Amino acid sequence: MQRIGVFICWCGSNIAATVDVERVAEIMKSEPGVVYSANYQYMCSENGQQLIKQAIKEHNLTGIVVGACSPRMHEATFRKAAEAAGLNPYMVEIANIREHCSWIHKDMEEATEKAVVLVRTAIAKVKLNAPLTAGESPVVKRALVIGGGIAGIQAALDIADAGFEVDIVEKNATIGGRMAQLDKTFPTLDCSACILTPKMVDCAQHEKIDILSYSEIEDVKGFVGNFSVTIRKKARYVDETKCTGCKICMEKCPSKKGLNTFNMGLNTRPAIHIPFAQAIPNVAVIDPEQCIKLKTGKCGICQKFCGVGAIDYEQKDTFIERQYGAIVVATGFKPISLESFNEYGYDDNKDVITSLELERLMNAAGPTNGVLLRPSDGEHPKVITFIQCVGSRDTSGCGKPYCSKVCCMYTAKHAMLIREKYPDTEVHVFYIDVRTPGKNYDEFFRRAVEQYGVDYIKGMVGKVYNENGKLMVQGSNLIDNEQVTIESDLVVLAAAIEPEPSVRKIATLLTASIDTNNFLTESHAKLRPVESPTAGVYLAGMCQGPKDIPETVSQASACAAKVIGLLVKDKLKTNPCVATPDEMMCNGCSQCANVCAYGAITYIDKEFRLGGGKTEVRRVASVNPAVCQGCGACTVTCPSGAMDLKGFSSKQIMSEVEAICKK
Amino acid sequence: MKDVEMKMLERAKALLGSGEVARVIGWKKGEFYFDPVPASFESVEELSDFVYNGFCGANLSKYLIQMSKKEGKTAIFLKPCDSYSFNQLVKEHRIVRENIHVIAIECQGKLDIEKIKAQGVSAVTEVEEDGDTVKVSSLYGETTLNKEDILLVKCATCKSKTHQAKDEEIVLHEMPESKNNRFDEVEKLEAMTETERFAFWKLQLQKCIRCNACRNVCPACSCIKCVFDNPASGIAAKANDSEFEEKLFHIIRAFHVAGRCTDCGECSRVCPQNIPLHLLNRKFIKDIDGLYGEYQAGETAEGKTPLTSYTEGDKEPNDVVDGEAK
Amino acid sequence: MQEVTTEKKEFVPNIVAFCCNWCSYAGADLAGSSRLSYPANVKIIRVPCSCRVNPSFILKAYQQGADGVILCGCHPGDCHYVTGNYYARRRMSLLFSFLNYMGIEKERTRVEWVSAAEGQRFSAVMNDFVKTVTALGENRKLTDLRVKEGE
Amino acid sequence: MTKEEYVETINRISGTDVRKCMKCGKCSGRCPAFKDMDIKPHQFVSLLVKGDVDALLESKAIWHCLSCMACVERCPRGVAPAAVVEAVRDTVVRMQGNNGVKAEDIPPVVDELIPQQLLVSAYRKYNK
Repeated sequence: MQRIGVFICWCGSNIAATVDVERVAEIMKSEPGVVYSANYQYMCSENGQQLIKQAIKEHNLTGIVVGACSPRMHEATFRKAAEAAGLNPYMVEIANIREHCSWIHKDMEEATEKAVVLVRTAIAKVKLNAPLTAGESPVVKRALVIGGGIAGIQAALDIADAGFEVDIVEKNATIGGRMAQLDKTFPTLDCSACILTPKMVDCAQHEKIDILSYSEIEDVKGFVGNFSVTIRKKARYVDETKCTGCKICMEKCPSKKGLNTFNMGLNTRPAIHIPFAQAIPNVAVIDPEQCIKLKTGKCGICQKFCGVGAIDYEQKDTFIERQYGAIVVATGFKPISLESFNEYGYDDNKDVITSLELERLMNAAGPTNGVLLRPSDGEHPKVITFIQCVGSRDTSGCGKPYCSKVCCMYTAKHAMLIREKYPDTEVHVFYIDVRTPGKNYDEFFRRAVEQYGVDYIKGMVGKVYNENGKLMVQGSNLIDNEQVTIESDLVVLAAAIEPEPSVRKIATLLTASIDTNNFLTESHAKLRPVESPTAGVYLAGMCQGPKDIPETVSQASACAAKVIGLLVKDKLKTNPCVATPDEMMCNGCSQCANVCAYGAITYIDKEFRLGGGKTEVRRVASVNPAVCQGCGACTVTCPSGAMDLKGFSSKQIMSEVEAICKK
Repeated sequence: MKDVEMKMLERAKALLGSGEVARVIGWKKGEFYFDPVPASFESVEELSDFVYNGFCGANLSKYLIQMSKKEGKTAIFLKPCDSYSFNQLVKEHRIVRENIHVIAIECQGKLDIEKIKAQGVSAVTEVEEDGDTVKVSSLYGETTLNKEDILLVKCATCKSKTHQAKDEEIVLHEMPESKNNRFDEVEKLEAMTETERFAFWKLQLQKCIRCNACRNVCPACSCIKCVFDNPASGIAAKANDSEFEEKLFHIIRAFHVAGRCTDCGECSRVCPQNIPLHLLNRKFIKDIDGLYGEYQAGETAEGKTPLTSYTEGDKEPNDVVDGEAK
Repeated sequence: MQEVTTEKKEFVPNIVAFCCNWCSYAGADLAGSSRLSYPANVKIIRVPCSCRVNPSFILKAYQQGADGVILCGCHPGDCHYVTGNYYARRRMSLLFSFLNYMGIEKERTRVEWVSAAEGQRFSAVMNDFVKTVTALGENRKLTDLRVKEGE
Repeated sequence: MTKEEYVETINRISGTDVRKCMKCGKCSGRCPAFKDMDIKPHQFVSLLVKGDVDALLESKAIWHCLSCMACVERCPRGVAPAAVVEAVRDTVVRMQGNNGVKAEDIPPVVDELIPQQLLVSAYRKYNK
């Protein structure tokens, strides 16, 4: 027989002003099973908790009901108090008489009556509660970072520095990501490569970091603390352990007409290549689409010249399976395709370029060695027009509804750098709004205007067209209420950014949720911004939303802190409110596994005694309590009712229903 | 039909005689010509009672849940509609497929003895089917009846004459294609007013004596322990002690088999109170077809059911009426 | 003989609301902290996810005298458990249509998606549902009348 | 009609939600009749948001708009400035007591590619 204690909280006047708390406590004294009932001003206070603890001990309570605020607020508090008094924390139920009662009702009689029903409902439930113990699952002391851009690099370094093994899986042949393509960084104008490449080298040299470049995630199984991940190492046709990065192969390769993707296709590269000078690993890769040997079987020149015998045309994709305790997703972004924006003439005019292409054109290691020459004829452009918000803040369906966040600042940076380097150049910027929240950001933008004389035009461009070899940029100047046409030599489009498309597959594998724009969703927009709702999965950088480098680095370090916090634990406590099948009733029909989003249910053959010395082997469901998240989808799918959920059992819910309906 | 029966018997003898199978599941003679009963034959001798005639309506597939666990292979005769239930049971891992030898047999639609009696013919001793008519012999002479008038409900609204699972086949005559009319009665009910529908079901379900025949015969209702027998479910009950209980039992039963019911029609066939139980299940089937795309349980032995799958654009419950979003 | 006075009481429906812990229960909390009122005859049962709600719970509520049952969960696509509400949506669609087929008022049972941020909506939904059920009157078609009339 | 009723009417006829405008000016950036318009395409939208009916109804621009739909095509927010222009034009024509287009003026077959609004507004303009 249960001995229930009831504790009614006043919450100052929050509850007591509308609910007659003393009367509620008094009524509860005569409820069957209730042996103690009290009320107090603040149950959550030190004294209130003391009252509960004392009552548990003095009255030998087997379960308690606290009539107070939402369980989302103080359930944990009261569970801890119960535990401290020697009562199983899961023998506590909360009747929400504040948010669901006193705060929304005005009439005292009505509110008190409802509070009585709510407390009775909680009593009905707690009577059927069973003591639960959180399970434990071991933690694999190794982290996986998906994506080797600045976010992935920072997260990996921080985790590794704390002493844990980290693998970086990067789909490209080198780590470095988008940041490696940038020229300078705002607002300090540091050279991007100068601050990034040392970190890349740190990764390569860190004894705890293993870089798996040119690799992709193939499959993910398991759960927080114990993920099992299959990684596809794509064939690069070069033995990573032998290649010294001497580049002789690049020199000798006869197939030199491949588009240099690192330079945004602005120049060409050989079929066998190292993406850029500071690549990590500094190992060549063969583009099989471009390699004559791989396509026709004839050639093999690179193999002949390779002094260390690193070239292997027979190389195949290989698969590695590794265990991880935590996963950081840092898959980054790409600029959107501009095919829906033919008004800007991007496809028709070589001299209409994107900002990322401009980064390469201005980079000393880029196709023009850092001299700003326009792509069509290699001339110095004299008039350059920037267009912001190309595809950002666009709800027409052509672009993205969100603000890409970084464009205002990098456009100011570009304009400033051009005016600095080529003072005779005229620079115009069409903008809708200039958004510069951030330390020293607005000052930076104002410098572009005030110090460097960049012409900011409030208005949007309607059309870019070619007339007599000039790019005519027609747009509105809203401040002067006029339509302007600027004869330009080069037009730079601040194309919206979007999450790297491969994130969709990764999100599916991780059962991590994704929003309508393909950004990964965080667990709580404000309070858990780096955690995915899937336990053990963390989000860093642009894959979670538009952000600049300092924000990305902060988020990556925050991820690392979360990961370290997880990996230092030897075991994880698991939520005890999980599904469990009654094996005696389970048909083994597999319906429950079909609806389990976590793959927590497997089937085992189990022997049952039938009586009379006979046995029978039956297929029955088995729930992994470390994986089960306790949603209950399986319980309703189960036709025999063999599957039930601890803490929210069918009987408990049914008795709550009865208590509410009883008049 | 005689030739089909002969051929079936011949195969059963061969399979048992050679030891290829340990048992054959079929029908054996009952007390009368018109009440053959499902049976398991374990030797050639036992086959002397074997029968297959116009009254072999019973769906044998459910017996395999127990039989497939026994030592040795089990052969079973399955009519086209029974083969759907068979697949569904395989899908739900209730039958070990490798232990079964499926003999797909011809079916020209099975007869309802009650309907024959209603036509004024009793003490039936034999029937001979001939296309659209049936020659019925009884102790009192011979009568020719219109076949359509005396078919079982499930056969009058047959969904398919295609076997969905088979290891061999005994089909000697062409089987007429189904008429695609199984939702007609459901549609009639849907067209009624709410009050009329309520009255209809009240009248029907009032007849329920909670004998559990529908549950016991149903291949989808094959739980080791039914929720209605399990006190932990909160809805256990042995008898209909109120009007609510009558409804509860049939709503829950229909819901539990939704997406899994192959519409074999056994529930209505065995109901001693002649409650049109199949109209409950067919409602779910019709709604599923309308809302989530055509789905026939038991067409294959793998894949998810409509209730264990979803699409992001599914209709909202509040808008759904009769398989469409209104 | 004692004089019998029949007092006509205004009908106040008894309503059970199943709310998922992550969105709708939090939405109800927000309605509370925003002091957005709805009738006191709505009482909430917390479930982990809308997919935990078995049709038998709903039927049980009706048996025990509820006049309306509402199930609230995260918006489709936002389920804390990724897919739970998608399954709930199918189950409830079929159940509602089936109850209608049995001649039982469809409007007594409802599904609404309410996010944790939609306190306003939670209160509006509950007010509207109470209005609908009040208009329908007492549930007599799917209930154990002995329970309803106090044994 | 009161001012509010005019605003409501113009909004309704236009069928577009002018509050979605983020004031980027792309409509005016592309307008081929920009120079001839006393009120520019983006101003049609902002004046309607503001409820300045007098300015709208007095504008000469409604007779200069070519109904080329470039502004509608380009708007990143799905607002249709040309529809506002047409709505104002229609309101003005109605105030004058005739709808400007007679059924017999419309040829039985018209080029399918011509936007319907262009056709109707042309009749409205040139029928006077």
